[in-house]
Amino acid sequence: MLETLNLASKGKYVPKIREHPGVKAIQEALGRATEMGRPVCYSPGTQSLYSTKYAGDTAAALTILGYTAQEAVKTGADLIVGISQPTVLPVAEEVVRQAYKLESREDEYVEGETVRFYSPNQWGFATSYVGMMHREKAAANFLFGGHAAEAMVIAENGATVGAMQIAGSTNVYQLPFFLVSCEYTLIGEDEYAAAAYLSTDPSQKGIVFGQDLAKLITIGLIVLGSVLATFGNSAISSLLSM
Amino acid sequence: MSNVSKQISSIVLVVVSLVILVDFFWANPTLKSLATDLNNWAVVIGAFALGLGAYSLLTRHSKRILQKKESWIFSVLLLATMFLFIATGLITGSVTSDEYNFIYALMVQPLSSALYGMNAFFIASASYRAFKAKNVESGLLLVAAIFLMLKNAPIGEAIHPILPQIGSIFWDFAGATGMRAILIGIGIGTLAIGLRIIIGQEKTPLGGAE
Amino acid sequence: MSDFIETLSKNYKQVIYIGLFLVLTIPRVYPLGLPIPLSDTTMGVYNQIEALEPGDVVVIGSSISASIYAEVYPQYIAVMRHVLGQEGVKVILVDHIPEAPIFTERAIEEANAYSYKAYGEELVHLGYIAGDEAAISGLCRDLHDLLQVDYHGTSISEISMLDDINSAEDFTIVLDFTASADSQYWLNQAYATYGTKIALGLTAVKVTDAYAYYTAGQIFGIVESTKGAAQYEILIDQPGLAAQGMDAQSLAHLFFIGLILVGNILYFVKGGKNQ
Amino acid sequence: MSAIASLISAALVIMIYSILYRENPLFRVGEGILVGATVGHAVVQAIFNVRDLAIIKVQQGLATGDISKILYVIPILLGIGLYLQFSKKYRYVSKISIAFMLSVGIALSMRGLLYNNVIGQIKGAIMPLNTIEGIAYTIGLISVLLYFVYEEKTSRIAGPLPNLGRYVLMITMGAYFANSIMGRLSIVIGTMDGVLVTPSIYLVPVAALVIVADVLTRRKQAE
Repeated sequence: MLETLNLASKGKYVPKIREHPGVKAIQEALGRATEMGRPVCYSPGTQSLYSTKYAGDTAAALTILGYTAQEAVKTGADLIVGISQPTVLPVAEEVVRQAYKLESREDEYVEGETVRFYSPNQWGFATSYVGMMHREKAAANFLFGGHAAEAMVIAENGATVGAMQIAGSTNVYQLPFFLVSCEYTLIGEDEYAAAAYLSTDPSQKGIVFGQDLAKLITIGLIVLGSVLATFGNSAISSLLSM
Repeated sequence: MSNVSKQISSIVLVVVSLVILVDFFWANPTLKSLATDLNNWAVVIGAFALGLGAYSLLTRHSKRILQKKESWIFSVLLLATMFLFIATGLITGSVTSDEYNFIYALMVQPLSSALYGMNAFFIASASYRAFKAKNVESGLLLVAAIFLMLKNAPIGEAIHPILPQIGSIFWDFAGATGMRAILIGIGIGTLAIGLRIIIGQEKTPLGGAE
Repeated sequence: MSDFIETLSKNYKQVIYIGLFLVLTIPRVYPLGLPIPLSDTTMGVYNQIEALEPGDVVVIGSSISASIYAEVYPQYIAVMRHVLGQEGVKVILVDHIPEAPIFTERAIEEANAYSYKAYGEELVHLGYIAGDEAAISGLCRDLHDLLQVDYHGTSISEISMLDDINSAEDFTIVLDFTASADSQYWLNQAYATYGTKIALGLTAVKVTDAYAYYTAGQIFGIVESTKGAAQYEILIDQPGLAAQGMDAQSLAHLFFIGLILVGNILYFVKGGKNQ
Repeated sequence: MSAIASLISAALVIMIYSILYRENPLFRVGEGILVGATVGHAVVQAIFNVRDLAIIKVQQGLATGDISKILYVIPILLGIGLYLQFSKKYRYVSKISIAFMLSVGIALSMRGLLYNNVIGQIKGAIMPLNTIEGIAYTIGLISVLLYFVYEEKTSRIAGPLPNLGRYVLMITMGAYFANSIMGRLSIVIGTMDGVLVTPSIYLVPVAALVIVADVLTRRKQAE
């Protein structure tokens, strides 16, 4: 499986990737915010950079943050990024600063205000983020990365202030809450695919294709294993137990 | 100069992740203790990172106070509470001392459980707003949710013993299909993004999109 | 009137919040006594404990932290009360996460444990043992080899009840209260290796995985979330917080279902238009 | 806890719940206290972490000559390196520290998820196809997996299955949504138990009166 991913990432074939409606919606939300003259806010999750479960999630959220920040500068929407984990803070600052630089609007980046550190505690973070959304009357709210039980507190308050919300997470227990409270939800792997989709580098799309192949192989294994199991053969299961 | 640093960063990425990955496939005591140490190192660096966060918070709020910005008084409250905790922790020398436990139980516990519990209220408003059978998808979402509620609350079984059984069928099905597929997808996706980061294709998380 | 309805639909959230507040508080003031049917899984735990004989050894593990306290602690204390009431049964308490000992001590105090069992003779609290699966494996293999002191710092060799308790072979049953992986560790180490009988007290989310073990006969019971705790309180005839909370639970679930239905009725009455 | 302490705790709970009505100064009091307290707590823990995990180890290492312990100087240096991001000239040093944390995290989650999510779940998914459940689970699972296939050609070949997968996904989400309710209700019931005791219970009518007064004055202003 690893090998497939690796090969596909280097492959010359650039596959056509289905776009998740949530990705397009990011631009829509930014446009709407500019029209209304209200800011947009972004949270890359409450999990640290070295979280053993959500490191990938955080990394994907930071990639999507880079895209969102750049698009926000382009459309002229005010961006506020709320940070929970101190390890994510320097990275998020750098990502957003770069995005402003790429659009040569460095002067609009306000140190300590565009990217704000709140609290490493999920509830400390949630109250600040919720308070900020209420006070700034956020027009759009993007929630990516690993969120825990604070997910719904943030998302429902976002719905209350009338923000258009787009969320993505790999925390399976929080996904249902995002799904009911947000306009668009990127479920699990959708978030990773979106991160790859948004990057300008064409080879990144190759890796999404690699992921697809891995899933097809998975399906093959399950079907083969189940058919064999029906006839009392457990070859595949024991192969996987090695 | 920054070129050299980029190289160092990539070397760090590859070496450190390889050690941890190889440790998983090849049981070797030296490698194992090295992997554990590397993990502890990350925690130590993470602890230093907290200073960045505290500094950022401190400057933002002291600016508010100095400029007498609107509602600066809340910034005073925030910083005062922060120093109260730091002082209590450092003076008593531990986060389990009686004094520390007292202020923690007085402030952090009620406030965090209040926020956690607030979810129940949001489940109520979301039930009303979002669970509308606009199409097949939202219809299925709603039916599954209702049967699961009747399975969990004791009242379901009191109404009719078959209700929890239907709920269990939904629950088992959800776990064996949708949840399993999401987990497999996340696993594959994490492998992919991990590979991209390690081989240096994914630059954003290092803050180097240039 | 129409003015009133308009304000209502504009502020529907606040109306719902007040509604839920009432649904949660009224049963606290006027208990309704809604029925709480008993589940097989809870009965399994109860019957096994009832069948204990003097000299039997019960190990109670805990991974209770502040975040699962509301769901698991009521079960923990209800089951502990039941076990304490069994004459001549030896009880070993052990914690699997650093936060757990505080709650274990709290339960000992609340259940008035020392009036049932003298400490060191029929009851011991080993405290938190670091090392995840290795800790549980060590406990099952040789308790005296793994530990030097108990939670209070008393030397293990001075605790008389532990003299003839060495390995998992001497544990009659193990009860583990958790939302973490230690339930799995107990299954691997105690059940799979020594055949010790195991039951679990779990959060609602965690029950799913465990249910398969129950149907396969690998564990003899599960206490499920506050619902299981309420059932247990009724079984031991000591209705506590969980049983009292069940009225509110039942009503609130019905309230949510009602909201979903009302939302849908209004939606279709208005012709499915966007609101 | 004394009566005054429980009164303060209950008051804080009510302040936080006031956000359900609208954003207001009392909520901001709760917000300020919670943020200050949690950041302060984290700072204290971080200081102790650095002391226990690093400095003590280095001291032990120096005393005993254990190299693996002396090496704990490295994370201390990398940690200090993080602060070089304030200097334009040496900012690159902080990137090394970040690369280090990122690689530990990503490698740990890769190996954890490979085993638990991929191999473990595939193993769990293999079942005999001689029962209705077996067949339904397998078809359901495959459909959702196909829904997560992004390449356009492949997903077209799969026909109606990805759509079916979307439906299965919705059932899953509904079920998981509802299944978490009991736990969350337990917490709010527990929180309320702290408020609904004397003397804290008297705060409830006070809060209600404040809200009613606010509604009335706002209505007057609106007119």
